[in-house]
Amino acid sequence: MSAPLLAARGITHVYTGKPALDGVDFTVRAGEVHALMGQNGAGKSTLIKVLTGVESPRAGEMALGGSRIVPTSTLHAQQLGISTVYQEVNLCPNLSVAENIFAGRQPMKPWPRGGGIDWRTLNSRALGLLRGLDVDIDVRRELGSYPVAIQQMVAIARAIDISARVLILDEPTSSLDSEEVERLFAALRRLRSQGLGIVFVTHFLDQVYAISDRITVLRNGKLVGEWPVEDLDHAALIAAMVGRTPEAPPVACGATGDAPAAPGTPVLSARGLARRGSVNGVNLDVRRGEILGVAGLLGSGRTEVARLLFGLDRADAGSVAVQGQEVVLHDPAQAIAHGLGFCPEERKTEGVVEDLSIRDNIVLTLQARAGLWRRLPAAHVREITDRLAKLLDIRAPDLDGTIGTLSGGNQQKCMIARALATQPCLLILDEPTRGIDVAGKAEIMNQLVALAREGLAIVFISAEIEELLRVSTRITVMRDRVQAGTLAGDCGEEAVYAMIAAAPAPVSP
Amino acid sequence: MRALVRWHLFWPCLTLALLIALNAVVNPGFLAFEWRDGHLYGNLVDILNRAAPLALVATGMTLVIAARGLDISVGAVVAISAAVAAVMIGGSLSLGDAEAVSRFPMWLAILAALAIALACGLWNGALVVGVGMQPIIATLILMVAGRGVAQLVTGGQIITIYYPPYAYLGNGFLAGLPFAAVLAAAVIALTQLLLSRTPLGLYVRAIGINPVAARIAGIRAKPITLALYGFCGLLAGVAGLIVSSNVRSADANNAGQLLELDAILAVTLGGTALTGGRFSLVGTALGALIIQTLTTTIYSLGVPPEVNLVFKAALIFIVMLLQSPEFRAGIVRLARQPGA
Amino acid sequence: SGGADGTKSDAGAAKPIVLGFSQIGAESEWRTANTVSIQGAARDAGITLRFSDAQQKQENQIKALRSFIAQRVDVIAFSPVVETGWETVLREAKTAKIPVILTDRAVEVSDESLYVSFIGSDFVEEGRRAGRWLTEYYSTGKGKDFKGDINIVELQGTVGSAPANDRKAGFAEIIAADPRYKVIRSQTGDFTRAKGKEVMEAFLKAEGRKINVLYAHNDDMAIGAIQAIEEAGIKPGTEIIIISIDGVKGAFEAMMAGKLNVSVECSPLLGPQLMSTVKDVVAGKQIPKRIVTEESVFPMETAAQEFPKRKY
Amino acid sequence: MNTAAVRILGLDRRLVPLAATLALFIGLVVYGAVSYDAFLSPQVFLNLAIDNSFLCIVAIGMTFVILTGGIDLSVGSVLALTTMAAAALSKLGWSPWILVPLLLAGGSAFGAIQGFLIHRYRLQPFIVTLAGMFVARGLCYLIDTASIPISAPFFVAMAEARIPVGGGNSLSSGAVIAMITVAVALWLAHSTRFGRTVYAIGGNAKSATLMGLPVGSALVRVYAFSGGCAALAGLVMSVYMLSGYSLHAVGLELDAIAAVVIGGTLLTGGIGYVAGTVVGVLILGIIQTLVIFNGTLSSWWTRIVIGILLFLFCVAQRLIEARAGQKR
Ligand SMILES: Nc1ncnc2c1ncn2[C@@H]1O[C@H](COP(=O)(O)OP(=O)(O)OP(=O)(O)O)[C@@H](O)[C@H]1O
Ligand SMILES: Nc1ncnc2c1ncn2[C@@H]1O[C@H](COP(=O)(O)OP(=O)(O)OP(=O)(O)O)[C@@H](O)[C@H]1O
Ligand SMILES: [Mg+2]
Ligand SMILES: [Mg+2]
Repeated sequence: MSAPLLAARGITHVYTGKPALDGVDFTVRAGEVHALMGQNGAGKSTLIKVLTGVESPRAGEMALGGSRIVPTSTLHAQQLGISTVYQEVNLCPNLSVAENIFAGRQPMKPWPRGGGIDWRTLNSRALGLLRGLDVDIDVRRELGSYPVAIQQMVAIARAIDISARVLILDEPTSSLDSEEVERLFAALRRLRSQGLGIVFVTHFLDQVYAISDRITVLRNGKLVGEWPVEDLDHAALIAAMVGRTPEAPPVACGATGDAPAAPGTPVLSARGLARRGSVNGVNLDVRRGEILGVAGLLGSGRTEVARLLFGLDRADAGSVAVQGQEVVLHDPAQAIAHGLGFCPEERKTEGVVEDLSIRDNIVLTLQARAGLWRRLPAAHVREITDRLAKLLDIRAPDLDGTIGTLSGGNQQKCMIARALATQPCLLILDEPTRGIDVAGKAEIMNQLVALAREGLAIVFISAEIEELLRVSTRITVMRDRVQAGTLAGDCGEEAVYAMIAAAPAPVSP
Repeated sequence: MRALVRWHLFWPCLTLALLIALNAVVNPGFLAFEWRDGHLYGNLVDILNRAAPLALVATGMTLVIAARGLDISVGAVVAISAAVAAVMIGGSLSLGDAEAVSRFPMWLAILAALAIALACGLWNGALVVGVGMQPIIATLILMVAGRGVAQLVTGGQIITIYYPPYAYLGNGFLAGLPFAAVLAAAVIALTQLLLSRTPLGLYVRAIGINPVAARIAGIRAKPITLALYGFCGLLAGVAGLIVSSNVRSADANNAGQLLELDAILAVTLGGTALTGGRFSLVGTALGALIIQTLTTTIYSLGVPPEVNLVFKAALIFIVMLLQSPEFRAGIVRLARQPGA
Repeated sequence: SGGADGTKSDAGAAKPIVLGFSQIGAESEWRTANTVSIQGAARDAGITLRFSDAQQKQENQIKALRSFIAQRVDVIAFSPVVETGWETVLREAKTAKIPVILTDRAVEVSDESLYVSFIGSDFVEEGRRAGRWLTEYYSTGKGKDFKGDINIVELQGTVGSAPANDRKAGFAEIIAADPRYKVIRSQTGDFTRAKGKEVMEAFLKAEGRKINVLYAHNDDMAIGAIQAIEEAGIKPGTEIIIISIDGVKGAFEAMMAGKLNVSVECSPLLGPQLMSTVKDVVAGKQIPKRIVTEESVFPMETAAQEFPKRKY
Repeated sequence: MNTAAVRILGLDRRLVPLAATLALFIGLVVYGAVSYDAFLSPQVFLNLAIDNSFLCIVAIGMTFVILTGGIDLSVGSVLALTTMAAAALSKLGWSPWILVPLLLAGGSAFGAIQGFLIHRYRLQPFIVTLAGMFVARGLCYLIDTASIPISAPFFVAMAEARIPVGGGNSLSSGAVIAMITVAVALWLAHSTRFGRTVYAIGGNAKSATLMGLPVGSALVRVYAFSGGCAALAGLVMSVYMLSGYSLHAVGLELDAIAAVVIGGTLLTGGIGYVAGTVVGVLILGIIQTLVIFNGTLSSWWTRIVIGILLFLFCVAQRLIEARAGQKR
């Protein structure tokens, strides 16, 4: 057993009111992957911020390799040997991918060759690094032009390349699909064997068991315990996080249960929807009570379909009909007026309005639909937000506080709440469960199925095939920005994977 | 007490109080009021009166800034509105028997001036929203050309307004208080009411904080932003009327000169972030009062003109640092250290 | 392609003279009258005028002069924003053999031959005249019975500008002779009515009826200040003696109403003088280095009879 | 036409605004050449470089500040203060070998203090540099309200130095200094870690901090650089005018900001080019030249025409950009 690499003792941190961390001990050993687990708002991200000097704790101390440290900033932590990927993608969208990876540590040309940054080396090293993670992109393009999943991979590449002693990853896999996760794990195993201590936060339990050696569980800012991974099975882990033995496993099931409620005219139907440089020829029909899953690999164009359907981007060709009426969608406001609801993929840039209160954030779309002059009565707002917060289990000390003070998962729940608040006839959800904990995810799935049973039509985009299969009535598959085909909801994992992989599958209408 | 210190307007209020106290110490008559000819007379009344145009302009500016914009053309719009009103009212010198004649009815002149100011604001908004220019450049165009337009209207002359009723706007008194100040207060109060009773305030903040998210949430940012620029222009127009009425003349070249800087300064002193989102109209009004009190302080202390700017800068530095939580924390730490 | 030449080109069948003129800006009525006078005179004299407005910036004036040199105009004239900083560009003009005439303000150069002539007034002298009128008023004029200190407040022009510096200096020079004259407050009013009024308001609040005399560096500030004085319930022109400089129409109106005591003239009507000088220069005649404009002092008693003659 | 050019030249999409601006500049030149006889003479263009050298230097410094998402309103006053100090001190007989480094250091220190306040106490750049503007202008008045001629041999020699560029035409020392500054700035922006950190801060300051970039020190250095540029521009102007004057360069900060923004830099930071700023300066200069060449405009029409030209230019720029963006 190796001596602790990074040890934190009695960390207490208070934002306002209730402590976010309360006397937490945390130890990382060299050559281990240490999973940091807990429900949304348990304090994982806060602990990481304290460890890396972003927040200074009210009490407690830290030691790295036996000597006491007081990190004062990310830069300082990096110099000490702690490299971090924070929860939301924290990179600069205006810089190229390669620059983001090497910002602050660019390779320099020697003076005889003029000094300055060696762009060629920089780009080729970035390319190599990303290829190692099986991401093959133009590293000279701005980061902002890539979807979150790619950005997440870039952030990981950056952190990995800063060959530090401790590597901290806060929910790095929330947007990744299984293949990327596998590649990431391969890289992590390599680093582990080199003796790094790796801290890994995720809400996917199978990932925990796939890679970690040790698990620390937090609950409500307190340490629950630390276990070698062998000593804590699935059920015990959930019990430790939730604080009670979980009830019967979640039973969400859309397709395999009842048949779709109303066959009639589709709530939404798209014909030949296309946009240059984006997706091509998408045909969709979503009926009342139906959950249409959208599957596909990273960058396959799922998000772009959702954006076209919601009027966020203008389609070059094709038509969209809502309730049988053809409509022109040039602005999200129009889509909302037609009864569509949307939960965007990138909550940080496209969803959350940071300085507004949680309540305002939740009712924002509902309010916007009411027009410029009519303000929703305060009592009404309170009633709606209270109900949704309870329904989705949003854990906030005060719903009148700003949404920026919520943990990542709780912010995501607010985004779902915002979409639900309008009581749309069609709901488009792009990776709605990103960063939501196990219990919350099951709960949300159940809610969606229940809503569908009441007659709501849902377009559900997710990177997790399993999740899709669990709730979808039908699944449409995107491949290389073209619709590859549509499958029945009970087709089974293999069929979906087969269609996702380039194998030309028969196209069913 | 703690809640009071946390209140976001605490520091602007304290600053204003300190400035007034400084004046009162140096000049004991500073706080004195007098009832003269049916109205209040005194330094504080002057400050209110003088701050009115700035407060109006800064109110419009606050909203534009809150929605991630900027309007540096307000000074030019003040000049245009003043010029239009002056040229339309005009009148001629009449010695002795003050015969009140104006070229056009006064209400028409005022309406015309305000309509043109509104149009100027909408023009700015159209460039920003419709053409997609950066706000500073869009309004720079009007800032440069607008003063030229004003001079074109006046023919480069200072147009003196001989029509006595017009002087009421900038010199008159309502219920003993300067009419301009009452007008500004009313405008600010109404705007505040409008923003809090309708969802407009929420929309403006959302647009300012995260325009992308606001659009996805279904807020129609374009018409709102356009309206904000229009409103800003309109208020600059009102300020133009007050300024021209106050000196009974329109000076196209100098009216509202550098007003945009003062307005932005007032906005910042009031705690509004120039990056958009968070804003406070009352804060802005306080900011305008602080700036005017500062100017008056300079006059009443008898600061020599060469030192004016350094003095003003020193006070601004003190005000800013006081408002910075980091600075206050630093001071507290310094104060604790020797004791501990 | 000089499209807009003069209508009358009786100056000869040859090409009309091209004059490049760089004006400071249009910051005041006075300046506008100056511009109008020059443009009108050029038209009457059949001289093609290339006019450029510098918007108060010396950089722009230098740019304009350079551009005139590049365009090879016959004569360059300009009203300098400030006295210094012209050496280099004037040398360039000299190299290009283009004669330069200064109007309204002089420049400070090491070599007098860089310009042919200076037409205009003398700001220091204007300040002196204002001072002299005041001392006369209190020694031999209406105020000779006044006892005690004479408290003066001064409204300065824009800080750093040449007229403000010079008018302050000239006035101070004269009143320094008698210790009774005390400048108790002096603040800038930026040459505008609005600032003049604002500053005067503050003076009145601070000093009240102690103020005997107001000296304003231009008429506009005086006009603004008069309003402030009236609003304070004091009679301008009698309870407070008011002196200002320029002699614009507004000042005459105030004088006729008995609210302004005197305005020292500073004539902007340099156009005709400038054009005849330009013609002489082109004709190769000998020119005096300094051409002083005729200016007088207008006390309020003469205002009514002078008023109809005023052009600006 | 422009989109075709983009495709043919294989331009980076991010360079489209820059290319558009340059194309429009050439358009303005052609317009001038068609309208006015003497317009196409080489000296007209050299004058563009000579007369705008200090604006160019100031705008370069401003570019870095704006790239971080900040603004520096103090530059015009710092420039004026430098001319005053140069004039006053050289009158006292100070050697230029001491004076020049001293003034450059002074300007940088002035900027660094502003940067420190902005970073350390989280003050808004606008208000800090506005106060800085008042301080510097106020210090000018304290030195002297009148203008001070400069007759020190070093400055005179610099002023008279002309770098021949053939055909009897020449450049001033100031123009050459401006060009060197541009070269240095290009290198700083695109080839140093400092420059890239500046871009990163503008992209997202919070992210830059979380990426472990030295945000604080970069901010201080950016404002110091801007202050240094202003001081350098002040020296260039001292040479150009051979005088120090407290009212020099009033409003220059706005021209500089306009040049930067016209050059395609976003005021919100993170996106823009030093080269764009140079084109922006040239655009402002050529507009001014066009107006002067016209020679028939009254004072107010001068303003209106400048406004109209700016308007036409910006609209054209936006249209080209929008079209290029669509067809990427
Ligand atoms: N900036 C902040 N201000 C105030 N409170 C905060 C802030 N950030 C987090 N909190 C609170 O601290 C607690 C812990 O949040 P933290 O982000 O650490 O949770 P987490 O375990 O990372 O959850 P998730 O899985 O949702 O990311 C939460 O109750 C949250 O509301
Ligand atoms: N490997 C890649 N190479 C180049 N571009 C990519 C790649 N992956 C994604 N993109 C970019 O992503 C866009 C399509 O992404 P979109 O967000 O629609 O995909 P998605 O299926 O929603 O994937 P995800 O949400 O998992 O990132 C395209 O415009 C493309 O430019
Ligand atoms: Mg978290
Ligand atoms: Mg996606």
